[in-house]
Amino acid sequence: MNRDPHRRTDPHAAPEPEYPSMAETVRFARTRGTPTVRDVLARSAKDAVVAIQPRCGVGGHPEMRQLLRALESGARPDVLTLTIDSHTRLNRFAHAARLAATDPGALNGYPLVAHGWQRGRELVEAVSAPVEIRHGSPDARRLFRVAVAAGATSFEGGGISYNLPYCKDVPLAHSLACWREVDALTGDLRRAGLTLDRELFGTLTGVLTPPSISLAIGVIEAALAAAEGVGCLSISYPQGGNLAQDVAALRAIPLLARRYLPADVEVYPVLHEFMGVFPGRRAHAEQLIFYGALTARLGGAAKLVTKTYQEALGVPDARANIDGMRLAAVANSPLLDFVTVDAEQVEEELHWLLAEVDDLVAPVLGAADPARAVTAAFADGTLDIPFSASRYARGDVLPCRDASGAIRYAVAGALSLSPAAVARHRRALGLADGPHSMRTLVDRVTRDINHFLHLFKEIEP
Amino acid sequence: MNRDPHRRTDPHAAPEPEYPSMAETVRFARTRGTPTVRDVLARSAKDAVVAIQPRCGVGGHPEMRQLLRALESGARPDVLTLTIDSHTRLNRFAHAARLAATDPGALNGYPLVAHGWQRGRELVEAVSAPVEIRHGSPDARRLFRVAVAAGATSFEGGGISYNLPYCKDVPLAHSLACWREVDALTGDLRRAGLTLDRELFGTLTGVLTPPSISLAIGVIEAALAAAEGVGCLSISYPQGGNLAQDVAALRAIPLLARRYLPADVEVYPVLHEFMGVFPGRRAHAEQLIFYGALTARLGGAAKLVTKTYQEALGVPDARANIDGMRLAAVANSPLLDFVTVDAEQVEEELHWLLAEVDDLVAPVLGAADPARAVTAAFADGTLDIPFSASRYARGDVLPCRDASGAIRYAVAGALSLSPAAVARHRRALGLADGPHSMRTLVDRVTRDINHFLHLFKEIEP
Amino acid sequence: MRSDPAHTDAPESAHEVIVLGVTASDAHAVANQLIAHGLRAHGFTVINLGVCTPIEEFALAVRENPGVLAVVVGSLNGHAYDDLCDLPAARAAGELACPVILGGNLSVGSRKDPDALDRLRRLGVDHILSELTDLAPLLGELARKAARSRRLQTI
Amino acid sequence: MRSDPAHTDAPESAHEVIVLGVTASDAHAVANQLIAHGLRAHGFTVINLGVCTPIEEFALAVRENPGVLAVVVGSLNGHAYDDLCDLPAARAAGELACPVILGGNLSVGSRKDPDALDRLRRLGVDHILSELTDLAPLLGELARKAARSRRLQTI
Ligand code: B12
Ligand code: B12
Repeated sequence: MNRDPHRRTDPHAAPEPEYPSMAETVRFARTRGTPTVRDVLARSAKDAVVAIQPRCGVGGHPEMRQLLRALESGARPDVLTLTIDSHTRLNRFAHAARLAATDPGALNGYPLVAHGWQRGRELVEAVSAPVEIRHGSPDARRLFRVAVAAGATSFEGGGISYNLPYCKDVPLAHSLACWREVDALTGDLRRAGLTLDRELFGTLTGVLTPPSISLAIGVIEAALAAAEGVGCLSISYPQGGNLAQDVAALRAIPLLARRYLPADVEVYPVLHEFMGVFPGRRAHAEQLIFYGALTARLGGAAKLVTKTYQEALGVPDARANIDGMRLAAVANSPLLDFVTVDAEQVEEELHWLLAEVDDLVAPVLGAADPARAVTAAFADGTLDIPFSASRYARGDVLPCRDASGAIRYAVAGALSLSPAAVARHRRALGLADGPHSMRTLVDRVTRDINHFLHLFKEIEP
Repeated sequence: MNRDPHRRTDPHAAPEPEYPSMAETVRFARTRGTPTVRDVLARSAKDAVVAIQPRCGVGGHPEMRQLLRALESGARPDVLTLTIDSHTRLNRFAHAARLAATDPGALNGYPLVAHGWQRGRELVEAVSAPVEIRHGSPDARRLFRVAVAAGATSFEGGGISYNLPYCKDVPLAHSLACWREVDALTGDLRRAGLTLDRELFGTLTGVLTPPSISLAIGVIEAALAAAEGVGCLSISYPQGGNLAQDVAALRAIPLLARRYLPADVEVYPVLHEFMGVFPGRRAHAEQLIFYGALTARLGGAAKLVTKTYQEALGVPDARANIDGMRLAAVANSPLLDFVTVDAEQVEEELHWLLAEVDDLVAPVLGAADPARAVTAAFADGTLDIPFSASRYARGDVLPCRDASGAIRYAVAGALSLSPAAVARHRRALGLADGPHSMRTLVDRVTRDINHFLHLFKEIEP
Repeated sequence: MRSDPAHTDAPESAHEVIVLGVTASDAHAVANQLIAHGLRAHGFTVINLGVCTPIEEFALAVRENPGVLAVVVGSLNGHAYDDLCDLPAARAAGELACPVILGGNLSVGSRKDPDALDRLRRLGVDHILSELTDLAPLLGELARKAARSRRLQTI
Repeated sequence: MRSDPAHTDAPESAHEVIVLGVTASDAHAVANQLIAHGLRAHGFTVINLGVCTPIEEFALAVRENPGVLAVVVGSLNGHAYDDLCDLPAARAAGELACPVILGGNLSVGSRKDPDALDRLRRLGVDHILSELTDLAPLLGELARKAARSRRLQTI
C-alpha cells in the first residue's frame, strides 16, 4: 500500500513530453495579436472597468473547446479559464488520463496534463480572450510547464493557498518549494519577454474566510513570488458578503502592495464572487452574483471571477455561465456611477484590516528565510486558516458573522493579532464576555456558513 | 372613400357577442383563488417590493397562451399582460380578425376582440398571475367589455393618454366620452364587488416625455376616473433616464394623489422602463433595463413594466422577455438596500415638479366641466404634449436634455407654467439667452432622443 | 414641432414636393416629424400626412398636389405589409403613379426575414431604405431624373 | 476546528466508532469537519480521516479499529464514482466489511442523472443519503442492529 504522505506524483503517469523552447513560447504569446491576461488587467485598472472571467472546465477536449467558444460568443469575457480537474490538481495524472479517454464527462475540470500542451494551444487559439489556468495543485510544476507551453498567460496558485485548502498531507515546505520553482520560471519568462500574470488564491477554503487571513497569505505569497522575479501579481479576495468589509479588503490590496512589494511589480486586486454556500434558487443566486459584481466595482477590483446560478447544484453549463457573466457585466455600467458605499464604514474596516495584516505578515516577511518562517508560523498557529483541509495548518481559527454580516474571529487561535483587534472581533460578535461552549459556536458557525440561505429564507432559521 | 375622420369602428366588424353577466364576471375573478392586479399592487406597496410585469402580445391564440405560460414559468412575473395589436387598438376589428385567421404572426399584438372573450378567459386561466390589458385605443369601449368578460383585472388607458399618442384624428371630446363610459363601467364593477385597476398611460409618446406633462395628464385622467367611481388607479410614468428626476416624479405621485384625488381611491405609482430609443446592443440594453428597475425601486414604484434587450429590434421573443424580467427582479434584492439616491437633488426636482403639475392641472380640474376644459386646454396649448401623433394637441412643446440628462422644456409653447419654471428649464439647457433657430433645436432634440445610443457610443456624436 | 394637417401645408414654392406619412395602423410619430423637418431643411416641400394614413389618403394627397416627386412612407409597428396591401389596387386604378419610398421597422419580431422586403416590393413599393440617411440622396436623384425628363418633354 | 489526524483521534470511550472521510480526489473539508462535530455531539466516536482519503486509507482505519460501526464517506467534487472504484476490490479482499454510507454531491454537473446513484450502489455503497439530517438516525439504527446482533452472538 502506498503510504507516501505527499502522494505528489502518480507512479503510472506517462513520461513528460517535449515542450517548446522558452523563446517559442514567448513568440507564440506575443505574436498572436491578442492581449495577454496582464494586458487585460492593465487596461482594466486604467479604465476602472472590472474585467470579467468565468470559471469553466470540462473533461473532454472538443467539449472544452466548444465551451470556451460558447462563453466567448455569449458573453465576451475579458479573460477565459481552464479550470483543471481534481485528479490533475493532485498529480493523479494517470487517473485523469484514463477518465479523459474513457469518460471525460465524469471529470470536474479539464485534465490539461493528460490532453497535453498541443491541445491546450488549440484551446488558446480557439478564442481571442487570454486564458488563465485555475486549479489547486500543491505541486504544480508539471501543470505549469504544460500551461505555459499551451500559451496560457496567467497561472493561479501559491505554495500556501494551493496547499492548505486543496490537500491533506503535503508539507508546506514542499509546496512552497514547488511554487518557488514555478515563480522562478515565471521570472525567467519575464526576462525572456513574456510577463505572465500569477494570481494568488486568497479565497482559501472559501467559507467564511477572514479578510485579514486572506490578504496576509496573499501578501506573503506575493512577496515570495516577487523575490523570484515575478512581475505581475493578482491578489485575489473572496467576497464575504458584507459590502463595507469586502470593499475595504479590495482597497487594502494596493496599499499593502505598496508597503510590502517591490515598486516594479504590478499588483491587481481581484474579487472572487461569493465562494461559500450559494443560494440554490436561481433568483437568489442572481442577486448574489450581481451584488458580487457591484462589490468588485466599488472596491476597485481589476478583475472579477464569476459564479453562476447553478453554483449550489454542480458544475454549470454554458448557458448558466454566460448568464452569470452578462449579469455581472451590468454592474460595470456607467449608469451605476451614482452607487456608492458608506465611506466611514469602509474607512473603519480598512484601518483595522491593514493593522491586522501587518500583525500577521510582519513576523514572516521580516524573517531571514520567509518560506521557512511560513512553515513554522502555520505549525505554531501564528498563521492559520479556518476549515483547513491540510494537517499542516492547525485550523484553530473559527470565524462567525456579526449582525451586519461581516466576518469576525470568534476564535483567533494563536494568530499573531493584537489583543485590541481580537477584542474588537469578539465584541462585534457579542462574545466579549469570556469563553463559550464549542457546541454553541459550531451551531453559530453553521448558521453563518449558510448566511445567504437564511437571508433568502431558503432554509428555516 | 371613407373620410370619416374618427374611423373608430370598422364597418365590416362582426356583431358584438353575448357577454357574461356582471355578476358572473365578478364571481369568476373573485373565486379563481389567484390575486387580482389590485391585490398585487396593494401587496407590493405594503412590502415595498416592486411588482414586475412584461409587455407581451402575439397574434395567434395558442401562441399567446404558450407565451404567457413561458413567461410565467420563466420569470414568475407578478402581473401578466395582453398587449393588443394596433388594428384592434384603432377598432379596425375586421383587419385584425382577417389576420388572426390567415397570418396571426403578422400582428404586433393579441387581437382580443377578434379572438373573443372566451379565448381571453382561456388565457387568464392558463396562468396564475393576474392579467392586464395594455393597448392604445382612443375608443376602447368594445375592447373593455371583452377584457372584463375575459377576466382581466386591469385595463390601461385614458381619454387623453390613449388618444394623443395613438391616433391622428379622433377628437379629444370623443375619446374622453368613450373613456368616461369605461370608467363608469369600472365603477359599476367595483360596486358589484370587483375592484379593477385602471392604469393611466403617463408614457404618452415615450420620447423625451417631460415629467410635469406626464404627471399632469395622469392626475387629470385619474380625477376623471375617480369621478366615475373608479377605486384603484395606477399612475404610470416613463423612465426618462435621469435618476433624480425620475425618482422625484415617482415620489410625486402619492403626493399629487393626496392633493387631487378622493381619499378612498387607491393610487399606485408605476414605472415604465425607458420608453424612448433603446440601445441596440444587448449589453447596453441590459444596463438600461437594470437601471430602470433600480429607478423604480428608489422611486417607490408599486409596479414596473419591463423592456427587453430586443426592444430596438422588434417585438421580443419569450426568451428575451424572461431575461428582461429576471434582470429587473435583481434590482429588488435586499442586498441592494444600501443603494440610495441623492436626496437633495430629488428634493429640488420634486419641489419644481409639484409646482409645475399644479400649474398645469389646476385650471382644468378647477373648471365646472373638467373634460370640456381638457379639450379646450389642448386646443389653446395650455396643455400640450411633444411629438403628438394627433392633430388635437398642438405639439408645440419641445423637450431637450440638460447636461445631467434630465428632460427640460426648450420650448414650452403655451403651457400654463409659471415664468420662473420655464426660465429654470431654459437655463438648465443653456437657452436662457433668448431664441434659437428651430434647425439647431431639432438637431439637439434628435441628439437627445438618441441619448442612450450616444452614452453607449453606439452612434457617432 | 408636430406637422400641421395636410391641407394647411400646401406647397408654397417651386421646390420639389414630397408626400410623407406613416401607414394606416401605425401611430409612431417621432421619426415622421423629424423626417419632415429634415426634408424641409434639405429644401423639399413636405406634405406631411402624419400617422395612421391609409393608402387612399396618400392617393388623395398626390391627386390634389400635381407633380409630387415621391411618396415617402414610414412604418414602425411591423404592419407594413398589411397596411400597404391596398397599394396594388390603387396603382391599378391609376393612383400613386410617383415612386413610393418605404422605411422603418418593416415586419413584426426581432429576427427579420429578408423575404418580408420582397413581399413589400411585390406590392409595388419602389424603394425600401434601411438607413434614413439614404433618403435625401435618393430624393435628390429622383429630382434630377424628374428634371431631366421634364427637359426632354419641353424639347 | 479542523479534526486532528487519524492516529491521535483513536476511540476513547465504549461509544460506537465511526470512520469518516472524504474521497480520494476531493479536498472539500467544511462539511466533513461539521459532520465530525455533529456526530461527536450525538455521542459517536469519530475517526476523521479528513479530505483526500483513498479506499485503502479507509480500509486501514477499519482494520486498525475493530468494531467500527460504519464508514461515512463524503464526496462533493463530483468524482464519487471514480474515487470509489477500488471499493469492490477492497471488499473482495475482505476489507471494509462494515456498512459504507455515502453523501454529498455525487456526480459532475448541475443536472443529476439518477443512474449515477445506481452505479454507486453497484460498487457496494450500502446507503446513499441525500440529506445530512438522515445520517444520525441511520447510524442510530445501525447501532441498534449491531447491539442486537452482538446480543444474539453472546446468547
Ligand atoms: C467552498 C467550496 C470550495 C472550496 C473548498 C475548500 C475546502 N477545502 O473545503 C474550494 C474553493 C477550495 C473549492 C474547490 C473545488 N471545488 Co468546490 N465548492 C465549494 C462550495 C462553494 C461550498 C462547499 C461547502 O463548503 N459547503 C458547506 C458545507 C457545510 O456543505 P456541503 O459541502 O455543500 O455539503 C452539504 C451536503 O452535500 C451534505 N454532505 C456533505 N458531505 C456529506 C457526507 C454525507 C455522508 C452526507 C450524508 C451528507 C453530506 O451535507 C452538507 C450540508 O448540507 C460548493 C458549492 C456550494 N454548495 O455552494 C462548491 C462545489 C462543491 N465545488 C465544486 C468543485 C467542482 C470544486 C473543484 C473541483 C473546482 C472546480 N472544478 O470547480 C475544487 C475541488 C478540488 C478538489 N480536489 O476537490 C463543485 C462540485 C461540482 C459537481 N459535483 O458537479 C461545487 C458544487 C461548485 C460548482 N457548482 O461547480 N470548492
Ligand atoms: C416611442 C415608441 C412608441 C411610442 C410612440 C409614440 C408616438 N406616437 O410616436 C408608443 C409608446 C406610443 C408606442 C406604441 C407602440 N409601439 Co412602439 N416604439 C417606440 C420606440 C421605443 C421608439 C420609436 C421612436 O420614436 N424612435 C425615434 C425615431 C426617431 O426613430 P424610429 O421611429 O425608430 O425610426 C428610425 C428608423 O426606423 C428610420 N425610419 C423611421 N421611419 C422611416 C421612414 C423612412 C422612409 C425611412 C427611410 C426611414 C425611417 O429612421 C429613424 C431614425 O433612425 C420603439 C423601439 C425603439 N426603437 O427603441 C418602439 C417600437 C417601434 N414600437 C413597437 C410597437 C409594436 C408598438 C405598438 C404596436 C405596441 C406594441 N404591440 O408593442 C404601439 C403602436 C400602436 C400603433 N397604433 O402603432 C415595436 C415595433 C415592433 C416590430 N416592428 O416588430 C417597437 C420596435 C418596440 C418593440 N421592440 O416591440 N411606441
